[in-house]
This record gives sequence, structure tokens and C-alpha cells, in this order.
Amino acid sequence: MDLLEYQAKELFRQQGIPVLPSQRIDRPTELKGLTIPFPVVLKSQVYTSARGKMGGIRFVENTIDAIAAAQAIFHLPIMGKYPKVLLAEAKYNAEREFYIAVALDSATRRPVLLGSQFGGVEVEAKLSKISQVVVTQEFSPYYARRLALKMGLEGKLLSAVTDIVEKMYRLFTERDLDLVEINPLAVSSNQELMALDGKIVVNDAAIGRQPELASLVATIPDQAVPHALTCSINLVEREGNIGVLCNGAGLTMATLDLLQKSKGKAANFVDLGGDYRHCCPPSVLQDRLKQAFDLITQEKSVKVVLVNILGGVASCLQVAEAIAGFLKWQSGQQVPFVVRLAGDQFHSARGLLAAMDVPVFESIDEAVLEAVKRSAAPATQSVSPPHGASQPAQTGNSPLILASA
Amino acid sequence: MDLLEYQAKELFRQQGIPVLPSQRIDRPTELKGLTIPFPVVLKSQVYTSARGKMGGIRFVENTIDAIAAAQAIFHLPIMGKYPKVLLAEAKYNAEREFYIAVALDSATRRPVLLGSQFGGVEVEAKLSKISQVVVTQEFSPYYARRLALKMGLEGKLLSAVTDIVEKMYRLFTERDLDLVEINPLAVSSNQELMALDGKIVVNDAAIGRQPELASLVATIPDQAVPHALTCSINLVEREGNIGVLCNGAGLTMATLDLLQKSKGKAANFVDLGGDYRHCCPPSVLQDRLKQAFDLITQEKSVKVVLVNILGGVASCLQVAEAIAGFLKWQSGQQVPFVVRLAGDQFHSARGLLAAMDVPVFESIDEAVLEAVKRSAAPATQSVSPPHGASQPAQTGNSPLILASA
Amino acid sequence: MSEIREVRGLGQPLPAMDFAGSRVLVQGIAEPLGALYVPLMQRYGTSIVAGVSPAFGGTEAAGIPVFDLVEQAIEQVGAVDVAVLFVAPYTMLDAALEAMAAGIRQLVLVTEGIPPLDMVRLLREAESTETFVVGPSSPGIIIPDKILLGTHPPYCYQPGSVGIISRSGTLTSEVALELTRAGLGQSIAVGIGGDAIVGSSFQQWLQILEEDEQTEAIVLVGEIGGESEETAARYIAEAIEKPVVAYVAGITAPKGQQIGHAGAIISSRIARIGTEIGSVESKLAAFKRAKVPVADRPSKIPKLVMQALEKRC
Amino acid sequence: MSEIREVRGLGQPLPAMDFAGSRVLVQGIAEPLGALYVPLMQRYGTSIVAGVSPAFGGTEAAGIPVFDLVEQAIEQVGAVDVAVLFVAPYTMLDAALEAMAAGIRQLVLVTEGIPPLDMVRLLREAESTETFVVGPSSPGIIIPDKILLGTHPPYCYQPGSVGIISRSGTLTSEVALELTRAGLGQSIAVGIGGDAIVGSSFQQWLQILEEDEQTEAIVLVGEIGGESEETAARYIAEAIEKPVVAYVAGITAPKGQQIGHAGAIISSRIARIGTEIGSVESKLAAFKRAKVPVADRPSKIPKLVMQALEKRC
Repeated sequence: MDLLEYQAKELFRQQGIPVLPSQRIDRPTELKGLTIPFPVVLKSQVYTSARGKMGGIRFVENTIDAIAAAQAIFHLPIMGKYPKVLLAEAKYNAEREFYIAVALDSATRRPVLLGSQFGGVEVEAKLSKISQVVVTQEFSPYYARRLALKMGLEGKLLSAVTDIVEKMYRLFTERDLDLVEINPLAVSSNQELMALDGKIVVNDAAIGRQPELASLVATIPDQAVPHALTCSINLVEREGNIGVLCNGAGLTMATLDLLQKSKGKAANFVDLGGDYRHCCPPSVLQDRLKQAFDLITQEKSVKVVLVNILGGVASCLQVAEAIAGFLKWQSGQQVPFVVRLAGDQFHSARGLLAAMDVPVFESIDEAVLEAVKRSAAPATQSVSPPHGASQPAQTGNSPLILASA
Repeated sequence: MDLLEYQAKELFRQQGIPVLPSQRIDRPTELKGLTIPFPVVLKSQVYTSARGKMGGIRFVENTIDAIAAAQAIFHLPIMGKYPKVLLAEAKYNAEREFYIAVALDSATRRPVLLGSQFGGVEVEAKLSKISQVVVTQEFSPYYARRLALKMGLEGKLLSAVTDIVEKMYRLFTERDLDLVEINPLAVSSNQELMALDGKIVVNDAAIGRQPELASLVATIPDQAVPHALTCSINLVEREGNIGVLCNGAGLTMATLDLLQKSKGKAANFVDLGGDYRHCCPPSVLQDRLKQAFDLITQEKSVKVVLVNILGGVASCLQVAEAIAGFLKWQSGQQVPFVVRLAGDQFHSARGLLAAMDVPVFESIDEAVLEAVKRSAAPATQSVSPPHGASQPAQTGNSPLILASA
Repeated sequence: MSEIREVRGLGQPLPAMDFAGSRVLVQGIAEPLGALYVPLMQRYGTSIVAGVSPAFGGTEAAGIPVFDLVEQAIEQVGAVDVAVLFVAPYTMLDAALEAMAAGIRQLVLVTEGIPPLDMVRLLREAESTETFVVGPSSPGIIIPDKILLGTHPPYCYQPGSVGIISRSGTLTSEVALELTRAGLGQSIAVGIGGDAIVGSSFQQWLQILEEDEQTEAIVLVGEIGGESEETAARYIAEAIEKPVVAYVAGITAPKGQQIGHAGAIISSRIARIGTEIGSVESKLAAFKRAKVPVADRPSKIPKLVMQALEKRC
Repeated sequence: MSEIREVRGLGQPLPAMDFAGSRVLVQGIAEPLGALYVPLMQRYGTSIVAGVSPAFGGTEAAGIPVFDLVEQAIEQVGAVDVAVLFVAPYTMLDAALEAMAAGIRQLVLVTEGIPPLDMVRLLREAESTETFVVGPSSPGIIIPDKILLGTHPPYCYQPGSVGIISRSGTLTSEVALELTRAGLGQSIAVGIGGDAIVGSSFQQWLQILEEDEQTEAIVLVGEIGGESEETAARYIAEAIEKPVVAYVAGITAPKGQQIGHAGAIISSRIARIGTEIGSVESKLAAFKRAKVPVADRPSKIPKLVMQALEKRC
């Protein structure tokens, strides 16, 4: 999960990484109480790095200009999102701009230090200039020194960058982060450093042992708190008309792929998770299915629900019972279900659901075709033969927003 | 450096190790404002573990008794020391008492976990019952579990002790300690644990990077702040009449040994340190010599000053010049000096000091004999021949108090 | 060359079939996942000789003696070959370090949600002790009708000659089920785990299956994100003689996005901004270069495997 | 047996005389101690090929090129045999880890005041890389007229056949001076360091000097506190053929107390409460059992050495 710039800077400040005096602005009128002297920079707090080019950053010289600029920024969408908060920050005269980051590298299975003398907006254009140092053993400051040297620094600047990388690394490990990035790290004319913009990605799995981060995150308006460690059901919304429920990330992706290949469009989906979440073993499967169906069918555009569950310890019958229970409870509005099951007691499961006009397939391909077919037709309670060809209305890549589960 | 019990408990509390509600008492009248309900235990805050038998711990039931008991404890010396502070603590009903410690083991060059089911006053009698676990690699909680199992624990108590040992270890490493000890660790009838008394030894060399510990230590009345990292001169007082100045701990010990063998008695001594203190290389030797002579001669009982310097980068002449300078400055009260030097420019040094009636020897043995001889005679400015036999007044083991340097 | 280094990096695993007779220890046997899967493993014939769950020492679980400490268990029941770990996420590091300190050199980490920095330390220790680690967030290993070291649902599998290597959980079983229904049994199936930082790699398992006599063809089940598939494809081209068929889930997901396994693409997002590694195109192109046929849906896999086997004969 | 383990614990040092031709790197060359002792070492003939002091890369010190990083220095000047470290106490751990990561397998740590927990990590790494570490808080090693790796004042030493092993600094030189004045030159002298946690032990050096052809007799200079002398005495009885003479400073200091080296007796204070280890009596008794003559003052050492040598011939 990403932090907003002002939250990242709060963590930088705690760690002793130099940041400018700044103030969080929730409403334009708060600029009347600004404690930072002008000139001031107002920055849209959104989760994208391209805000500068889009007008999300403005320099202001006095309170009247500041309020006007803040109103403009609050009403300026960046990549479709409006900021909930601005950051008002002192202005800084950078002579040069560096790029520094600490990230996890899955190839070496180690943290990696990244740095370049060509930071700021230049970084994308000069990717080949980014130096890397893999932290192969337990960290020690010489890894940071190695990076500073690879970046081509010397003297005072080498020491200063080493010091900041060391602090970034400590932040990275103490807070269980996936990424700490400073870009630009400004260099003043007297070779002093300042973190002008920062990005922090919190590791979702570790948030349960990071109470301070969890409370920091809770202060972001509209921010979804990571759910990886809870057993809460995570619904991902899309723009079609088929609700999808699967168990396991790989199986969910495969099912969505098949749906799209058959010209079907998902309205939303839920991945119930694999079989090895410590907090929610298959024994609580039925409750979770019920919750998931609730969420999926709350979306009015859902014309059909496709269920694809590969049973492990849980039997097909247990899944079927959960579906049957839900359909009975939901009796008024009746969204049709198409179900694919694998596992023990398949035939009992099929029998139970057949009695409720819910088709149950052994093959994913067939279940997908049936779901797509039903999504294209007007809502109906009758069961079609499994092997009909589908003719969906539209194809094309809808802008999916996918979350981790 | 040792912390007092109430300071150790403050650190325990911060680390989540269970301690009783308690209050520091600087004056008996503060007991009127006690926030802990009676019955209460009042404990003398001194650096010795034998205070219980000596009357330094008292149980009280009401304010009047508490004030009387506090007055008694404040006036009760423990091993010759009066407490500056008491600790008032809630009473606890222990069913059993364990012993737990984390220490450094110089033989294995590793931290070691220690534990026994026979804690409290039993621990000294049942030394063979203390289990040990050496933390050979980077710590992980299984080392603590290994100790709990070796102690013979199981079930809930195994988990509870593991948890406390783990917290003690984190305290040990985060704060750079030489020792963390809980004795007794009380076990209640429902198997809950409570640290009833605690001992923490802070590592003097590390205090420079432990600002919180340094400020905690600064709150102890009369507590000498560790000096290992500063270049301050450390004078150790004893009860004889010879002031001693040497460079290096080993050489200082050897010189004091020779003094005692020749029936001389040191009034005090200064170890200037070896040649590898990062903060005070030999280049500042002369200033340090001057300061040391000042301290040594401030003690009125000093009848003679014995200097034994084995020169390294510094020459004998530099040392001699410092002595000469001091003697000129000190011209009024004139304590005689006996000097042993080794190193470059020995003869120039001897010449310079001979002119001031200060004998300079090449041999420690001779210098020691001369110093002892002068300490036995009435103060005089005249130089005796180096090879006189000495007739000191007294022998016997005076109670030495030696500090680390 | 980097592939070779990688394969050497993390302990030399035994040839696949050597897992079959393993003496197994289960850590977290008294915890929910352990309680659920230990009977399944037992019924499958896995020889579980001891369980470990701190504070449960002296008890029994499913007839298996439970100890407080791994070294204590080994002292009592003798050496074990593999530990399967079902412990809670934040205690996985400690449990794995404990197993390694007690001399166990093959670990299967089942639990999901291990913080990646814990995995970094765990794998550093695994490298220095030459311990082979599968997972975390993994269904483990199954050798049909021989042994189950993890959570694979047995009904999907039957003995045969196709090896399955996968990053997924249920999707691994889905692929096995398609093969089984088509009459193609499996020599072994392994889920290496879906997280950003995992122990054993695709390459290590390709090497194991290349050397395994029982295995005649290999199915590689990948996902978008990360660069494991690209690296595996290069390794196949370099070092694997047996026929390989691939499948990649998530190929219709938008570029640079990922379902499911958090954090897996951090490094490509940062260190290789702008390059195509991790994308569908990159993975499909890599397999094409390695001449590995890619199934466009799970149900096509059996046919491609049969074609590959025929072509070879 | 524990002695044997200890000797193996921390890198196999070269035979003593192999230090003589060493190519030396100095870490902390631009810091006060480095600036002071590097010229002394150079004048003594030590071949210092490079210095390292972060932020001073590209400069020179005493004519020696200075680099920011050890690996960079080695790249430029070629492999080195020994690093001598004069860095500030709280950067010693990092500097030593850096040297080991760059492949240097012999370190002399001079600086005083290293936190013992830093030494624990440093020595753990030294054990796993088989690096030989002398110090900290140590005057280092001198081979008279050949090489100086540390701070020993040269005027105290002359070439000969007596090896000195000591926990002290100036007292080591004092003992050497007594020997030199008595006409007994030295093969090598080493101060292992006065702290609670040090790298090389008395036993390791006894073993080195036992094997060193130049050395005919050994002087062991101990102090009260700790248990190094007791362990060394047992090792001498077990494994050392050459004559050994001991001296122990602090024998008139009160029991359980210690001058100078902080923390050295923690373990005996706690783990062995009530036993006599660390006391004068314990040390003198241990040497008596090992038939090692103990000088009651430094000036008696030469005579005991001569007697021991005569007895042997």
C-alpha cells in the first residue's frame, strides 16, 4: 500500500532524513493559518508521480494566491482522482537533483539500494544511469557507501548521501516497507541535501506488526486499509456485468482470462484466497462465501454470478450448500448463478443446486461460456443447455483496477 | 555502570516486561502523596543485592508507618552507602521465584541466556541449577524457548518465560547492555509473571550512542557518568599517601602491585590510558598530564607523586616538560615527584628534571622504592640517592576501590 | 550465467523421488492450518514422525507426539528429512531458523502472509546452511500416491510422468486435474509460492525434474508480474532437454498490474522502469524464444503435453 | 577440548613469520590515530599499500593513496594481506565487515571503546569467513626489525627468540623492554586486547608461537579478571612444548575488582557466582598446575626465561 507524500515525509522526519518545513492542508481556508513563510509550494496529495506536469504543483507568494491555487488543485483530477489533502511546503533552491531508493528485489531475494545523480524528472530518461547495490548480507553502512561511490560521488557529498541511504535502509527494515524512494533528493549550492519528494510503499503482510504505520494509514481519507492479514472479503470492481467468485489468485486470474477470451465482462470479482491463510482456514469457508455473494450482488449491474471453486479440504457439497442458502435468503431479487465445482461430493452438490435451477459444471470452459451467455441475455431463471455459443456485446480492454489479495 | 532498581524497572516497563506499579521517593514526606494503594514495599535504592537482610526493604500498611520506615531506610547504610532514593512499590504474592538473566560471555564471545526455577535468595545456593543458552548466531526467539525448556518449564509457563526472555534480549541489544537480570521473577498462583527486582549494567563504551540511557543515568544523585569515551581524567581514591600516575591499565596495575610489595600505599591513582583512544591521542598528552597532577595533588594526604610513563609516540622530554611546568606552577606547596620514564630523549628528560631536584629512573623497581622511601619520611625537597632501602610505616590490605578506565 | 548461480544459491535439493520416503516433522501442528492438513497428509501416507508447537509439548495431535522445540523432537524421534511449516506468519522466520539450527535441510513453508523482510533473513540463513526451502504461501509438494508435503487436494492427482511447477495454489491443482482427466498422471507437483520473495525457484525445480527419471514432460504454470517466467524460459533454452509446456495466468490483466500476490513486481517497477519485464508480452516472447509451447487455457495443456511427448519420440 | 574448539573458532592464522612480508591496508588513515601511527609503521618498514577513509578518497596520507572503500582500494592496488583499523569506535564494526566483505582475512583492531555487542557481530562474521582478528583495544603485532602492525613503540623491541603474548598495551612494551635490556630479543609480540570480547585468544597465539621456528620461549602477560589465563594455562599443559613464563598484573587488587578493562568479568560474575575463576588465586593456581613459572614483577621475567631455556637444553 502506498503512502501519500506528506505521510512519507513524516516518517523521513522521524528517521532524521532532512525534509522541508511543511503543513498538511485539508481545506483552502487553512492556508490563512500557514506557519511556513512565503514563497510556498502547494502539492496535490495523490498516488501518482505525474502530478507536476498536470498542474498539481503550484508556487505561491501570498495568502490570497495560495487559497486560489489550493481551490484549483482540490478541483483538479490527477489520473481521474481528486486530492483529499494538499501539502504546503517551503520552497527550496536545488542546484542538482539525485534519485535514491531502497526496494526489494525478487530475483536476488534481497533488498537493493538504487541511486543516480540524474534524479527528478530526468530519472525516466536516464534509467541506465541508476546504480544498484544488492544488500547480500546483514546491512552495514558500507553498502550505502558503495552505492554513493557507484553513483560517482566523492568527499562531503559521498558522506552525506551515505548517511541518507543508511537512514532510508533503517526505515525500510524497521517499518517493513516494500519501497522507500526519494526523488528528487535536492543538492543545494553548498552541497546540503533535502528530500523534496518521497514515496513509501508499505508491505501489506507486515502491517499487523506495525501499529504506528497502521494508525498513520488510518488518517488518509478513502484509503483502503490492507486486508492481507485479516479474513475480510476484498471485492474488486470492474465495468462489466458478470460477478465472479473464485478461490486462489492464480485460479481467479485464469478465470478472468477465460471470461475475457469468451467476450464476457466482469462486473467485479472476489478472490476467497488460497488454502493457507493462517487466519481463515477452509473451515470458515461457508461464512466467507455468504459474505462474498452479498458484496458481489450488491452491484446492480451484475446480471449473473460465476462461481469457480476448486475444493480442497472443503467439499463441493459445502460450497453448494452455501450457494443454496444464499439463494434462499436472497429470494426476492434473484441474480442467476453459474457454478463450476471440483472436489469431493460433486454429484450431491450438483443435485442440490439443480433443484434450484443453478447449473453446475465440471469444466471451467463450459461454466464461463454459460455465464457469458446469460450475461448477454435478459435476466432469466431458466437454465440453458451448457454448450451454447455466446455473443457478448463488447470487447476491448476496460481499465481494470486490480488489488492484491 | 549499574542502574538502580527503579531505573531498571523503567526500562522493563518500556519494553513490556511486567513490573508492579511503583513510585520513586526522594524524601520521606513524599509518601503522603503515594498513589499506590497499601500495603506497600519500601526499598532502599543502593547498588548491592544484600539490602534485604540488612533491613533495606520494609513492608508498610499506612502512611504514618511508611514515613517512619522511609526515614529509617534513608538513615541505614548498606555496605557503607546511604540511599539517595527509595522505591515504593505495590506488594505481590509470589508462589514461586525464578531467576533470569542475559549477559555477555567472554569465553564464547556471545551473549548468554541464564535461567533457573530456583530464584530469589535461593539462587546463590543452587548455582548448579542455572541453565545456560549461548546465543551463537543472530538472536531468534527459539533461543529463549530453548532456555525455558532447559529450565524444565512447560505449557503456559514455557510461553510466558520465553516471551520475557525475548524482551530482555531485545532490551540487552537495543540498549547495549552488559547485563539484564530479573531476580526474582515471581510466578503467581495463576502462573502469571512479575519482575520483582531487576539489575541492569550499562556498557560504558556504548553510552555515547545511547542518549536515553545517558539522560536516565544523569538523574541518579552522585552517580559518576561513564567516562570511557571522553578524555576526562579519572582519579581513583585510596587510603595511602603516594599519588600514582601511569599510562595504560596493565602498567598501572603492575605499578600498584610493586608499590604494595614494597609496603607503599597509594593515596590515589590516575591511569592516563593506552595509546589507542580515538578521542585522545598522545598529541594531547601534556594537557592531560597537567590535569592529572592537579587532581592527584589536591588530596592532602599525598606526600609524594610517583610517575611511571612508558612513552610511545610521545617522548620522555615531553613528559618531563609537563612535569617541570606543573612543578613551577605549583611552586607554593611542592609535593615531591619521583619519575620513571622510558622512550626517546630519556637523557634530556632526566637532565631537565634533575635541575629541579626530581629523580628520574629507568627502572620501575627503583622508582617505586624511592617513592615508598619518601612517603615514609617527612616531606623534603632534597633528593636521596636512588638505591636507598625503604622503611614504610604500615602494610596490610587497605580496602581498594578500583574503577575502570 | 545468472541462472546457474541462482540454482546453486539455495541448497542442492535431493532428486525429486527422494522426497517419497521422507521422515517428516510438522511445525505448527497445534495451530489451525496444521490441525486441518496434518490428517490429510497422514491419510495420503506421509510419514509424520513428530510435531512441534511451543507450549503444546507433551501432548499428541492426530496420534503424533508434539514437542516444544525442534531439537527436542529430533532427540526423541531421531533425524527428520523435511519440515512442513504451518505456523502463524510472524513466527515463520523463527520456526524456520529453529529447524535449520536443528539440522533440517528441507523446509516447506505453507502459510501465507510472511513479511518479505523475514523471508530475506530466512533465505540468507538457508543459503549459508545449504537448506532447500519451498514457499512460503505454497501448497507444497505432492508425489501422487507416495507423499504429500503440504495442502494439494489429492483427488486432482494420479501417478504418472508429468511434472508440474507452479507459482499458484488452486491453479496448480486445476492444471493437475486437467491432466488427470486426460489420462496424464503426474510424477510430482510443486507450488513454489506466490509471494515476491520465495525460496526454491522455477530453475531449481526444472533442474530437479530434468534429472528425475519418473518425469517425461514438464508443465510450468506462471503468472503475470515478476520475472520468474522470463528467467525460467532462458534456463529451459540453456539447460532443459525434456519437453516443457507453459501456461500463464493473468494475460488479460492490464499491463503493470497484478492480481493477488503483493509486491512481486517491486523490483521491475523500480529498477527496470519502462522495460517490459513482467508483462504478458515479455513472458510470451520469452517462452517463444525458448521454443516452449504456451497453452492459452488450462484445458489445452494436456493436448500440448501429448504433442510435445509425441514430437520427442 | 573446549580449548581446541576455541582455537579453531576464529580463522586459521598464518604462521607468525608470514606476517613479516604482508601488504597492509590502513582503515581510518585520515583519522587522528591513523595519522599518528601510520608514519611510525612506515618508518619501521611496514609495507602500507593503501589507506581507506570515507570522504577522503582521491587524497594522499603520508604518501599513501587514500580510498573511500576497501574494495575500491584493492581494485586499485591489488590484494592486501592485513588491514590495520584505527577508525572511531562506533564505526569499527562497519569498517571490519567491509574489510571482510572485500576478502581481507587478517584484521588488527587498534581503537579502544568498541561496544561489545558490535564485537559479537564482528566476530560472528569473522568466524563464518574464517578471518583472523586481533584486538580491539590492542597495540597489535610487532616482529622486531621486520614489521609493525599497530602501535608498539619500536625502542622497546629487538629481534630475538622470545614471543610475547599479552592482554595489555604499555605493559607489553614494558615486558619487552626488560627482555631487551637483559639481551633477550623477541621473535614477535602481540597484544590481544584488553576488552571483554576480543578476537584472537591466548590459545591461538600459543599455537602460532609453538609452530613458529623463530620462537624458543614464550612470555604470557595476563591481568586479573576474566578467565583467559586459566584457559591458557590448561592449553599450555595440553599442547605447548616450548617453555612458557607468565606474569599477571593486578595481583594485589581486591578480589572481584578490576582496573581498566570494563566488563571483562561479567560472565564469571554471573554465570559462575561464587567460583574463584578470574581471581589472583585461580590464575596463579592454574599456572602452577600447568608448571608455568610466574614472575612476581616484570624485572624478574628475563631471569625466568633464561632459566626455562637452560632447563630445556
